Amino acid sequence: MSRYKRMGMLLLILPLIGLAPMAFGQEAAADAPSVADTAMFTVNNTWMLVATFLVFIMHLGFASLESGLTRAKNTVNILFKNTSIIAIGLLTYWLCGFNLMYPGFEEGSKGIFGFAGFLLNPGADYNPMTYADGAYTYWTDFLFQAMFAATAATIVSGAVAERVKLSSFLLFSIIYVGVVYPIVGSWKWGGGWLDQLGFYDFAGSTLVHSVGGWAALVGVLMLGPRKGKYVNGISKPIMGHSLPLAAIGVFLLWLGWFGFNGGSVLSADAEAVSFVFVTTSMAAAAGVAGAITISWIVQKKPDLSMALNGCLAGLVGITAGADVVSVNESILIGLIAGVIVVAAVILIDKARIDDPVGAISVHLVCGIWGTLAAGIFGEGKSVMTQVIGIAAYGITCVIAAAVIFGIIKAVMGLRVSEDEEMRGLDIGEHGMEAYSGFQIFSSM
Amino acid sequence: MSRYKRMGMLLLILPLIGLAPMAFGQEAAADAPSVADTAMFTVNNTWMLVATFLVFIMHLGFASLESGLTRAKNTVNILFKNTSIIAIGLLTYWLCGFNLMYPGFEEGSKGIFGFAGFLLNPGADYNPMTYADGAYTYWTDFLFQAMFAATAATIVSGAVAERVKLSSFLLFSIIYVGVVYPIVGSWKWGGGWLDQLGFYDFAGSTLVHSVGGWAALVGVLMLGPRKGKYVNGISKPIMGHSLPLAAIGVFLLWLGWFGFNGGSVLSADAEAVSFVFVTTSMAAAAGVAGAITISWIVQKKPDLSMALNGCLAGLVGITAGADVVSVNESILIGLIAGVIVVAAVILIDKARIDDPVGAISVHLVCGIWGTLAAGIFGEGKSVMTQVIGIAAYGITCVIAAAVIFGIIKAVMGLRVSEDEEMRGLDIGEHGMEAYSGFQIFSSM
Amino acid sequence: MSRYKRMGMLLLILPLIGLAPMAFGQEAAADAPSVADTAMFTVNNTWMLVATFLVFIMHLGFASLESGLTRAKNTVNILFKNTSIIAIGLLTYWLCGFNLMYPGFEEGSKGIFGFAGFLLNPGADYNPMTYADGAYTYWTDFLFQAMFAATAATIVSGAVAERVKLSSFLLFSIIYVGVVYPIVGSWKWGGGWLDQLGFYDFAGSTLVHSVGGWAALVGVLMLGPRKGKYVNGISKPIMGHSLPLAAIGVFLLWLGWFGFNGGSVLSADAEAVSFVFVTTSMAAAAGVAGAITISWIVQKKPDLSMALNGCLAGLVGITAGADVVSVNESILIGLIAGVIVVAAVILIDKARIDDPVGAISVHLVCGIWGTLAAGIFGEGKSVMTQVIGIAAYGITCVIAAAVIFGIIKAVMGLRVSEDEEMRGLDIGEHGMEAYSGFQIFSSM
Amino acid sequence: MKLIIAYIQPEKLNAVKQALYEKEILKLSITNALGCGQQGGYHESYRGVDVEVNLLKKVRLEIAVNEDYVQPTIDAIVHSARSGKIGDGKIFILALEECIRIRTGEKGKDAIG
Amino acid sequence: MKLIIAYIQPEKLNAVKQALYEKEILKLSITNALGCGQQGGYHESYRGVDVEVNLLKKVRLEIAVNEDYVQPTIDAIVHSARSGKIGDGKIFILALEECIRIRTGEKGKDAIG
Amino acid sequence: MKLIIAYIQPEKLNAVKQALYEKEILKLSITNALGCGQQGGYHESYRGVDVEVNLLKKVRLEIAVNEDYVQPTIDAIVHSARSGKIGDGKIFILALEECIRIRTGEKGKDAIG
Ligand SMILES: Nc1ncnc2c1ncn2[C@@H]1O[C@H](COP(=O)(O)OP(=O)(O)O)[C@@H](O)[C@H]1O
Ligand SMILES: Nc1ncnc2c1ncn2[C@@H]1O[C@H](COP(=O)(O)OP(=O)(O)O)[C@@H](O)[C@H]1O
Ligand SMILES: Nc1ncnc2c1ncn2[C@@H]1O[C@H](COP(=O)(O)OP(=O)(O)O)[C@@H](O)[C@H]1O
Repeated sequence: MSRYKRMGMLLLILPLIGLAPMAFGQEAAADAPSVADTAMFTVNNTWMLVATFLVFIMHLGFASLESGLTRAKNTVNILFKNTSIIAIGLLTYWLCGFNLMYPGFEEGSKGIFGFAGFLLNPGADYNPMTYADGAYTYWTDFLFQAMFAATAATIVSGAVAERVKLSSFLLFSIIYVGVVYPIVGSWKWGGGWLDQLGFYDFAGSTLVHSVGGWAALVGVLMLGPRKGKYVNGISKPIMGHSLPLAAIGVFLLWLGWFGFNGGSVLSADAEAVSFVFVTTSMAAAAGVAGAITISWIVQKKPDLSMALNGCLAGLVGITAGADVVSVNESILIGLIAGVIVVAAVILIDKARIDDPVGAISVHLVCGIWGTLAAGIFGEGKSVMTQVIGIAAYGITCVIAAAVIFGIIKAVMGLRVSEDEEMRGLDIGEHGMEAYSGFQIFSSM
Repeated sequence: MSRYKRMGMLLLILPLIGLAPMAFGQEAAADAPSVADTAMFTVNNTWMLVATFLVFIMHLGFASLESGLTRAKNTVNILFKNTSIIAIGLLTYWLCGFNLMYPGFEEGSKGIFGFAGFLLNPGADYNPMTYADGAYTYWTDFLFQAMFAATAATIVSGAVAERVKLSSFLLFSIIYVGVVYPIVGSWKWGGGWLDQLGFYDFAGSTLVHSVGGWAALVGVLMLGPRKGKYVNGISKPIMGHSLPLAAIGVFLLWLGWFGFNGGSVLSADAEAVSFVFVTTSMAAAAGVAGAITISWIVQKKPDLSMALNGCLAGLVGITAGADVVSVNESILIGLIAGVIVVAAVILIDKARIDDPVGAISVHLVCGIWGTLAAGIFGEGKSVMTQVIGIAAYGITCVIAAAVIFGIIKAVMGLRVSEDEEMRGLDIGEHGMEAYSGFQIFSSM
Repeated sequence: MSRYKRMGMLLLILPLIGLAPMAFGQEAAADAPSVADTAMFTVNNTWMLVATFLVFIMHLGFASLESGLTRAKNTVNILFKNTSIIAIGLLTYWLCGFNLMYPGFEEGSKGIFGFAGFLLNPGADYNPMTYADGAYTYWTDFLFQAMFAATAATIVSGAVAERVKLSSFLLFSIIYVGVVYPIVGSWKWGGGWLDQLGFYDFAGSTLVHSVGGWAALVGVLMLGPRKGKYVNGISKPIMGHSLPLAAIGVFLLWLGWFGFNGGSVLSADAEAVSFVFVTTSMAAAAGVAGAITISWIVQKKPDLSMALNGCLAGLVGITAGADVVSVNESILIGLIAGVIVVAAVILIDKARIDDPVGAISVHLVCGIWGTLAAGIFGEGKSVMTQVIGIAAYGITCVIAAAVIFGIIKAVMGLRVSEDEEMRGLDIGEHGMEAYSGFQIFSSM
Repeated sequence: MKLIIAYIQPEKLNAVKQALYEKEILKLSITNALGCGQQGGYHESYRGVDVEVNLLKKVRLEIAVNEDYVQPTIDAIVHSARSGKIGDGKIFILALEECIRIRTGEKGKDAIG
Repeated sequence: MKLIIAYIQPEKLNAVKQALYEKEILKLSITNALGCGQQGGYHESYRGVDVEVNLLKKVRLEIAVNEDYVQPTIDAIVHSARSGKIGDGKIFILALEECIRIRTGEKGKDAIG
Repeated sequence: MKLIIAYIQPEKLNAVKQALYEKEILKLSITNALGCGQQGGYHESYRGVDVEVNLLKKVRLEIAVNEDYVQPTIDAIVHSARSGKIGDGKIFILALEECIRIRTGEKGKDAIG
């Protein structure tokens, strides 16, 4: 199901599972909407608003997870980035992002780039109840999508943490979220060429998570590892300073995912939303189980950070196909994602790629897995098309991120000074401590 | 839009934006409500319940924010106050608050004071579907409003933190929330004189935030600054002990605001609620942007505590007019609020008014700004009337708070002993530590 | 109201309070559901999904509360357990739990044990809109119930914290949640013998909280107290390491309870759900008030940990009868629960039963009180039948837990070594610290 | 050269720093400590159980000084840290054999200040 | 007068305090420390990477005593802190030149107790 | 026997440990400290107010050594902890009268290592 739904000229493709929820699309244009139609419209919209605030709370989840998995001396910096990102996401999406992502490609358009103009504008003939065939208003549409946009930048934030220069990161985020994310997003959800090709990505394993993950990978490679991470060729773990904060983050992300996936049904359709709730939760549970099992075997000890990553891996993995796989398949997808993420964290570290929070493993690797899984298990989906989509996003995002990061690096630098890194970005960048009064061994 | 809606005798004024959501007010009284009517009623009520639990979670937001921005040695005390306040808010609102705030002023009443009796009583002829013209039940009405009530006291809590005597504060809260808040609230939302005058306050920039803010100001002035805050005329910053806790608080408050403002539509009307979601979020984002920009310029370093306050400033600022300003105006309102709050924090500190969490700057100053902004940008609103409303609330709340605090001060004292303050209220008032085992420099 | 609702052959008993919300049960079977019917169905299901994610977030609440009230050196272990439990709960419920709990007892069955087969299967003639008489889909049903299941194990987790062996605990949880909980649950909510007898437990004071509480009691007795808890016959308090975490936990649990109780209405029925919201909140508020008052009198100082327990006590207490008692009665129930929990914590400690988080006092003792209270205050309920139910659950759960714990103890041991306990389970079981870098007096 | 160790009440730290500063003793090191002394401790209570807390929070100062600074240092500390109540703390003086400034390698009296 | 510094296992703190108490040594100061010694450390693992933790948590005691209390103090500590396993800790004894009670200004032997 | 106390920059801890290790000084104890010295501190700002932070984080090492290890220890520390910038820290050397290994009761030189 694509997400193109603007301009009133496109039909909302009804959920594939379960019965068609509403048969009143035709009458909706009638003069006075009936109470029943209004009720149906209102419940659809209410659910989408609930989904919106659930996706919003994922930003707190990311903020908590990222700060929990990094050192106390960089906590203010991470919280600052996450607070900024949600503001950046909303403001750029309002400025241009929404209209870049849903340009309303004309019939016959190649579906690569379109722009419906700056700022919000529901249009002169805007009618809430026909806007998205009675599923939600223009405003809901904007805000739900805007909450998604900021997510991509947040993923980068965790991977480049503890060494990236604040101003450089913020600038990158503005451009990536404001321009790159919506343009590549339009290829599928905006009804562009990948959508026309039959590429499938229900809620964004690729469009959100991999898009963020690719940029994270590029950022990490251009920045290099944190000082003290690889000494004489040996990888030294740099422990997160608060696992309760990390756990709070993961639970909040799972909570938010009910809106992320459940809201991607784009209506309150009972059968579809509830089914997506089940596949999403079962994949998360299986991701936990998979990661615990494999990490217990490999590392001999049950590793909490792996269990938490396993949960996220399951969630990212199910995101592309949450509505087209069976419950049993969702468990399998989650289980595999949980195993993959453990392997990825270990291998990526072996490859001297320093990703403090495992963002690349979780969002990029499992995002790819999830997109493939939708092709493998989803009825009528093609693995080949999925691969094309994955590659298209990969190539574009890597190039885009490399160019943006490259220019920023050349012009203003990407990384804080070694001194600042040692002392912590909180004091270096912000002149402020996260835990004033607490005695903390900052040598670590 | 006023909020008077009880007694079945007042009409729910339909949201001003978008199409009228339901045209079945007339039939609602019919014997057997139709399925469509019931569905419409149920979705309205369900949304209001969701809004209710969102407002509830703001209390966790306040608890987190306030404890994060104060010292570790006073954390138990702050958590205790916040846990008590929600209990006090609900119990006093049940006892008398609800019936003081919505007394159902009779036609021709001056609309200054009314009381519909103690305890809850939906009335003999109570019919859920006609109670608020099919928007929600009596119970939803009570609980949604009760969750608001406790907010006012919480605002005071942060401002007087780290030195106020627990029992004195609790007593103040009981009286202020149980009596003052609902009586002044009735002037507008209860359909009283300010409502009749055309004063506009959509969700409580004045009725909730300023009412809390004025009491906070009075409390701070009567208590004096914390020991060590102003030494030889120089202001010494007293740093908050956990910025992650503060950030969690702000994100949860934003989350809660979806219910605070979104619920103030008083129905699930799709166009109105979603529009309010957008203005609320955009103002918050703009508040963050405004505060970051200005504080980066003035303080040279990007200040997280200012970014967080900017977010809340935007939210408080948009609260009065979230439904009557345009999206672009909401961004402007938020941006200005973000700038104002930075200036206010700095100036209030310069004036030797010691407000540990910035409650006065956020809730009072931006509450006033928001109320004015609704007059400036809201169609058909009058700035003059807004000023009258602001003044009326200011004068009444300052007098009421001064009298209550004054009597409490005379009878039982307001402030803990110097010794207790130095050692921390956690040990002094509660004989308990918040972070047992952690080594913390309590000299700070 | 019982919860048996599967197989399409049982009628959803309509909420007892307020008007009957839908009169379309008959037409639902018709070929094409009307828009109104679909709207009603969708809003019901949407509310149940919201309730589902609210119950989900209770698991974060438990994780926070339990880690906050125990020592820093065991935090990773507690978080690991809580992350595992939600996965275990969902996976076992999918494997067999759901079909054990709702086997669809046939007419004339004794209603003691039934099993509808492994895995999920909505059945060939599954029709979402008739499945539960238009209240929710099969998937919603499963997930809402599955979220409940994990709760029982979480309750045990807190009580046995700081000394139980991880693998033993996980094994216990799998069996208890996967087999015991659903079988005894079927006696009432599955329409079994206790339901037929007229036993009443609206949302699980007994079926969830006591079932968890009994196992907690057995676990604690079989494990013995933590080292250093009782020295020379004197009880030494072992303080929790983070009261902010504990407070976050309690607020999140209250939030989740809106779904726990509100969702147990099993439809979005406006009057019933909003009424349950009010009784639930008022009982929580009264629980806080009761616990604060009594603990202030007895302990001379206002004790935050007691205030938090009082809140939970009120919530557990109202759970059995939230829909059948009046608002005033709900306050009385909460108030008494708040007093009971303080007494229980003190007495259980006097009895040398070491329950680090007070799980037995909150969930078992107040669970019993709540079940009795539903009999005392609920119209048409019998205290005698309630006592029978309480006893039946008590005997069965104690035996089951004793057998499972006993076999595990014999085969693989229940408790970590003394050395591991002293050093902390985080290092012993996981080789990881929760607060890396922080200087913490681990001697405590 | 002497090494002066002082235990003081945490809330006196700023005053002591100020007093030392006035006597031009600008270098010192500080650690957190728990102290057990004449001061009785206080009672906490946690979940209904009474706790006797007899390890009280103190701040430990370590100050290396040349001989002629010993008395001024003691005076400054005693003066600024005294409240007259039990728990005010103690000063211990040890002989310091050598002092080396890491940055320059300087030794002895020159390295102290 | 001597200044006794002892590093012990954190879990022995209560036992040591108790043993000192019985010998009427009621005053002491405690800090947290990390120790590196014969005790090998242990292995943590974090996100798949093995960590050798060789800085173990210890508690550091500082006790100023008069000469006749030195032996009882040592005995009490050795007795109560010993488990026989590597890592039990060390006791160091330094000469203490002077001791001053901040509250009263008392000096020397009288100020110690 | 000597007791060597060194204050170093926290970020140098690993290098110092490594350097000591190479000279076979394997035992040491570490505490967190705040230091006030020539290093000026830095400015934080919090909610619009400027804060002069002049207590900087340092790590305090305590190393008991036999006479022949004193110089190697000092060399190792000076060498590895030096950055040439103000704030590098200090080393203090005290006479150590006695050393006791709690586990075995051994005393003196044998107990140190
Ligand atoms: N003999 C001692 N050895 C080590 N520390 C001591 C000694 N005497 C006092 N202290 C430290 O000084 C602090 C204050 O001592 P206390 O006896 O309470 O005060 P006062 O000397 O004013 O009576 C103690 O908490 C402890 O940290
Ligand atoms: N020479 C030393 N200098 C400083 N501290 C030491 C020294 N030797 C031991 N310690 C402290 O004593 C602790 C225990 O020492 P260790 O050698 O592990 O035990 P044991 O003496 O029982 O073999 C160490 O962790 C360290 O804190
Ligand atoms: N006289 C002293 N007494 C106690 N500690 C000192 C003394 N001098 C220096 N220190 C410690 O050494 C640290 C570094 O000292 P500083 O003077 O800043 O460096 P440098 O010696 O390189 O100029 C200080 O922060 C403090 O902890």
